[in-house]
Amino acid sequence: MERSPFAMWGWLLQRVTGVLLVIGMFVHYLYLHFISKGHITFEIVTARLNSHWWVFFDICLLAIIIYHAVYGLLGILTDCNLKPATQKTLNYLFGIAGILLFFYGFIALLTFHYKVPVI
Amino acid sequence: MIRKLFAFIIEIPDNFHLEMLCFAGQRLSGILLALYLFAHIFVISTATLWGGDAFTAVMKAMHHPVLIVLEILLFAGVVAHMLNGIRIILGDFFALTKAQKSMISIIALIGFLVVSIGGFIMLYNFSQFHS
Amino acid sequence: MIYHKVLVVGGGLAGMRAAIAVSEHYTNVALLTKIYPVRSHSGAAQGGINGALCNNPRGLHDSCERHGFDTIKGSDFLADQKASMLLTAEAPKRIRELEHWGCPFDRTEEGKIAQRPFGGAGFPRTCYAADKTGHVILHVLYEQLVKHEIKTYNEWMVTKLVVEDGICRGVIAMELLTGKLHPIMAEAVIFTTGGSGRSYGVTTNARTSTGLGMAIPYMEGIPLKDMEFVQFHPTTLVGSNILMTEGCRGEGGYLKNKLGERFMQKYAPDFMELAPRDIVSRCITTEILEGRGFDNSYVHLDLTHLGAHKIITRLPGIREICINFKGIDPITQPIPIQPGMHYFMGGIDCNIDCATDVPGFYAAGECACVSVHGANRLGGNSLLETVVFGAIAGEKAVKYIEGKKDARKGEKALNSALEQQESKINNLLNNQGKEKMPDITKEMSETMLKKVGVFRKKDELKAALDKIKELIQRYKNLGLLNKNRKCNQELMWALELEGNLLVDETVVAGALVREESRGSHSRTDFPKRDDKNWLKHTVATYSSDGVKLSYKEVDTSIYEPVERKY
Amino acid sequence: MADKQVIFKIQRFDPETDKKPYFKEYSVPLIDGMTVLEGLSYIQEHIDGSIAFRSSCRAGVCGSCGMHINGAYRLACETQIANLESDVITIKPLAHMKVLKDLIVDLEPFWEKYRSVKPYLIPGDPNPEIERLQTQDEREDLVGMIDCILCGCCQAACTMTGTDEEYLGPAILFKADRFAKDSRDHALKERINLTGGAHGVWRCHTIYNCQVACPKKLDPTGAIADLKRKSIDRGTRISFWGKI
Repeated sequence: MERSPFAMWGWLLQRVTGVLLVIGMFVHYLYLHFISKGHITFEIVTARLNSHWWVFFDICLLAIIIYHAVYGLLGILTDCNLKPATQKTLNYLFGIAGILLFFYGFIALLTFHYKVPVI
Repeated sequence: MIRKLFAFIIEIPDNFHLEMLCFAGQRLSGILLALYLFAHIFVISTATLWGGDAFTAVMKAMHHPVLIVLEILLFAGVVAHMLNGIRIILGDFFALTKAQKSMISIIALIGFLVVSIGGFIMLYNFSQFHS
Repeated sequence: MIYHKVLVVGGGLAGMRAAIAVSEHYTNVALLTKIYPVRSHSGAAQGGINGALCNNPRGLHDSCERHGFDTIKGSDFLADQKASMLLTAEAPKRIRELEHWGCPFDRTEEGKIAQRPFGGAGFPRTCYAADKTGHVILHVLYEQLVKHEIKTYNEWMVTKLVVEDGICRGVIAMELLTGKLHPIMAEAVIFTTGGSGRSYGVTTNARTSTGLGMAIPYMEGIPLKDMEFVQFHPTTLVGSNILMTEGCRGEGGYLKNKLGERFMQKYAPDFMELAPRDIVSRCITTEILEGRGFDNSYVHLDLTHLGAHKIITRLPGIREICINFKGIDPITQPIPIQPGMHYFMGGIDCNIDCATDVPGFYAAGECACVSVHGANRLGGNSLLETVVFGAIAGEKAVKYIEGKKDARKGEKALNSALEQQESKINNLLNNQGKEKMPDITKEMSETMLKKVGVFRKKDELKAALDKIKELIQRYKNLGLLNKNRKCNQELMWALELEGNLLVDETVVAGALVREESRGSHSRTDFPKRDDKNWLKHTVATYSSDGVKLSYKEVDTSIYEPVERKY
Repeated sequence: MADKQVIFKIQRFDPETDKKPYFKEYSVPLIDGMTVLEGLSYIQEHIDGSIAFRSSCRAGVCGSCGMHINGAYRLACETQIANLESDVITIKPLAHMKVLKDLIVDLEPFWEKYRSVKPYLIPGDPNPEIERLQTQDEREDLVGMIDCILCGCCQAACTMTGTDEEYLGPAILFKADRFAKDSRDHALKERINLTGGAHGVWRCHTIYNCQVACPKKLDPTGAIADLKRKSIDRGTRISFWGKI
């Protein structure tokens, strides 16, 4: 068997994103569920996302969590030891889906930052 | 294929111990949280798709006594997934595999405290708003 | 037909060492084993392997000659002295070779191999890896086997040795999972099948340590030597009779009787608990017989004064076994122990080259009797014997093949042997006899234990010989429960039972005639050693109506036999 | 009968005649201090000679008799029936391996994987005259690494060996780590290459099944984690600096 940098980096990043998510989710929950009260409105979110820092934080959190979720789901399929061709297709499929999802979320975030629908 | 996909649940009776249950819980909560994430992103994108008022309306509809319970369950799921993840990482990176049994008790304790305090605050916030 | 230059039968230490030695010359060598090589019972050896490395500060004046002398003295001067000297002279080389292959011995301060004191040895010279020495050496040799890419036949069992015109041509082997018989042609065959522990009910040996490996060549006319010398290990756990290593005493454990006395003081004041095994076994048995044992069946091995740290670092396996099998922790409680059958000093008669009278047939390890242990083996010498004589057997087999003119001969003999074995096994399976295997096994092991045990007496031996002869007759009416060929383990046990019975007959016959006490052979009616009449090897030859005994000179060219005192 | 009886519920399967594994029950008289292995051999000798299981040393050192007994992987020889505290003893063969007959499984893939990780010492220098020196501290690194008896319990307990047949598995990776930890071994690079593949250490999800199942109370999970750390150490250096 040859050492596989792909498998190693995938595995390692899953752990790194996991640790980052612990911090990220802590902030996310603290601010959005414990400090802010009542139901959320468009205005409350736009007020928060006026800050570049918050935009930066949310985008990072989005990227990290999408990697963690997509790699996690892909990992469950990888464990099944599929045919190499199928596995390769799945890798691409999940990769592309992850990137698309990130951009979708990214646009959704920018909507609040610019206070108008982007589309 | 199905057997392999759900091996983490099917094989629980053969390896019935806390560690295996933690693993199954980690996988199951992971799948559910991933699905929730996709729904979450979609709900937020209502602002992009239909404008700010639509977003506010959806958020208001979400503010429902049943959904607050689900939200607390979600919080519990996140905390469990997180703490168990920390346990796994500690084992792998800090050579603490021998201490994993005590780590399970520790994370169970921490998890219980965090979820009960967090859940209480969430309920409190909710009731404050409605009173 | 399967063909190999050299076929090694038996996958323990000696077998693997022989195969590795051969593979340095020929690649076409195979190892055939009834289980898997790493499952072999060599792995149960605990205490260590002897060699005069002089690494212990208390052993600086040790030498191979001293080791040789201790071995010969331990053997009660029945060992062939040149063979013993060869064994001990090769020891440092072989131990270091094991170390070079990766054997994780414990270390001294300077990083050399550590050595502990052992029974009957003048200096601490037993190299060890905690109390798992056999286990680690077994795995190291298997690793080398993998490295040398030696072909192994796992879960195959030899049922017959094929000898044509007095020359070894190969074997007939059964693939246990399918029950198929295969003829295997080989220029040289090396038997390393271990002892016949299952002959006795109370034994430290594995379920698979049966006498078939000795009985197969015996039935082909190759004699067995010194079979009456059966070593009883003094300390085996009561109940399951699992070995409690001599290392326990080497590390400073005490033997105590019911009154709490260290009774070894009476018998061997200089060596105390570290007297040779035959002596300690007799002392324990005497204590029990004279009513100073617990429940009239055991005494205590007390390790409690050693402290938790020493037990956990030096004897972890012992502690684990005590907890698993007896529910006691040696750190706080003494271990109940009794003597149990442990080792066959005798075996297939072979010379210093491990060669037998049949050209091409070699034997090494416990199943062979190069006569290095004589009448009693010292602890730690058996592992040494396996690696030293395993290597010698391999090298000599290679030399034999190189000097040989004909090759790939004997196909006809193999085929007719195959047919004969087929019909033998079919007969065994189709036999509607009334005799049940567990009954015969039980009666055999009880007879051997009670009548051919630590102490022996004329009339008991006579009764035992009659009993074994009767059992051999009854074996012919054996009816098995399982008539299927495939994966029939009952058939395997049945074939081995026959081997056990034949080996037992040689043990009892030899013991009955040898009217003296020497080493592990202790006759209550002849309590003295008798060098004038009995300083000779017993040679048992097979004949269809029982054992034929003859005698052979002992090589005493180096040391004059003297009285053995500890 | 006055004796106490225990029921052995044993999974039987003969691939030639049976379509599916089934359970068969045997009643065995209980003797004081009886182990599961003794019970099995009682059945083989007295009740049903066709039952097949592996056994050898009966002292827990050879590793032949690993099987699934009452909900956990154990060695039959060192499992006391009294300690199971149950009148019914359910026995299954090691999982994730092809059953050849009853409790006997095909271990050939296991040994194949064993051979694939070069499980032998690869020293960097030629053998010295005397032994290679190794301090007692360096020797201590091997405590708990040399005790593996290759019984296959961890291999069967591991969920990942079941889903990925090519996964090396805890027992094999444990063996690889035994040499990676040996101060005398100089082939760490090679060992990482052999175990750091997609079917190597990265397939391990730190489930701890192997650690729980090990009858010798060893820590294969820790060994795999050690290999992972070594692999990451090397892998990140190669990725960031091109070489070590």
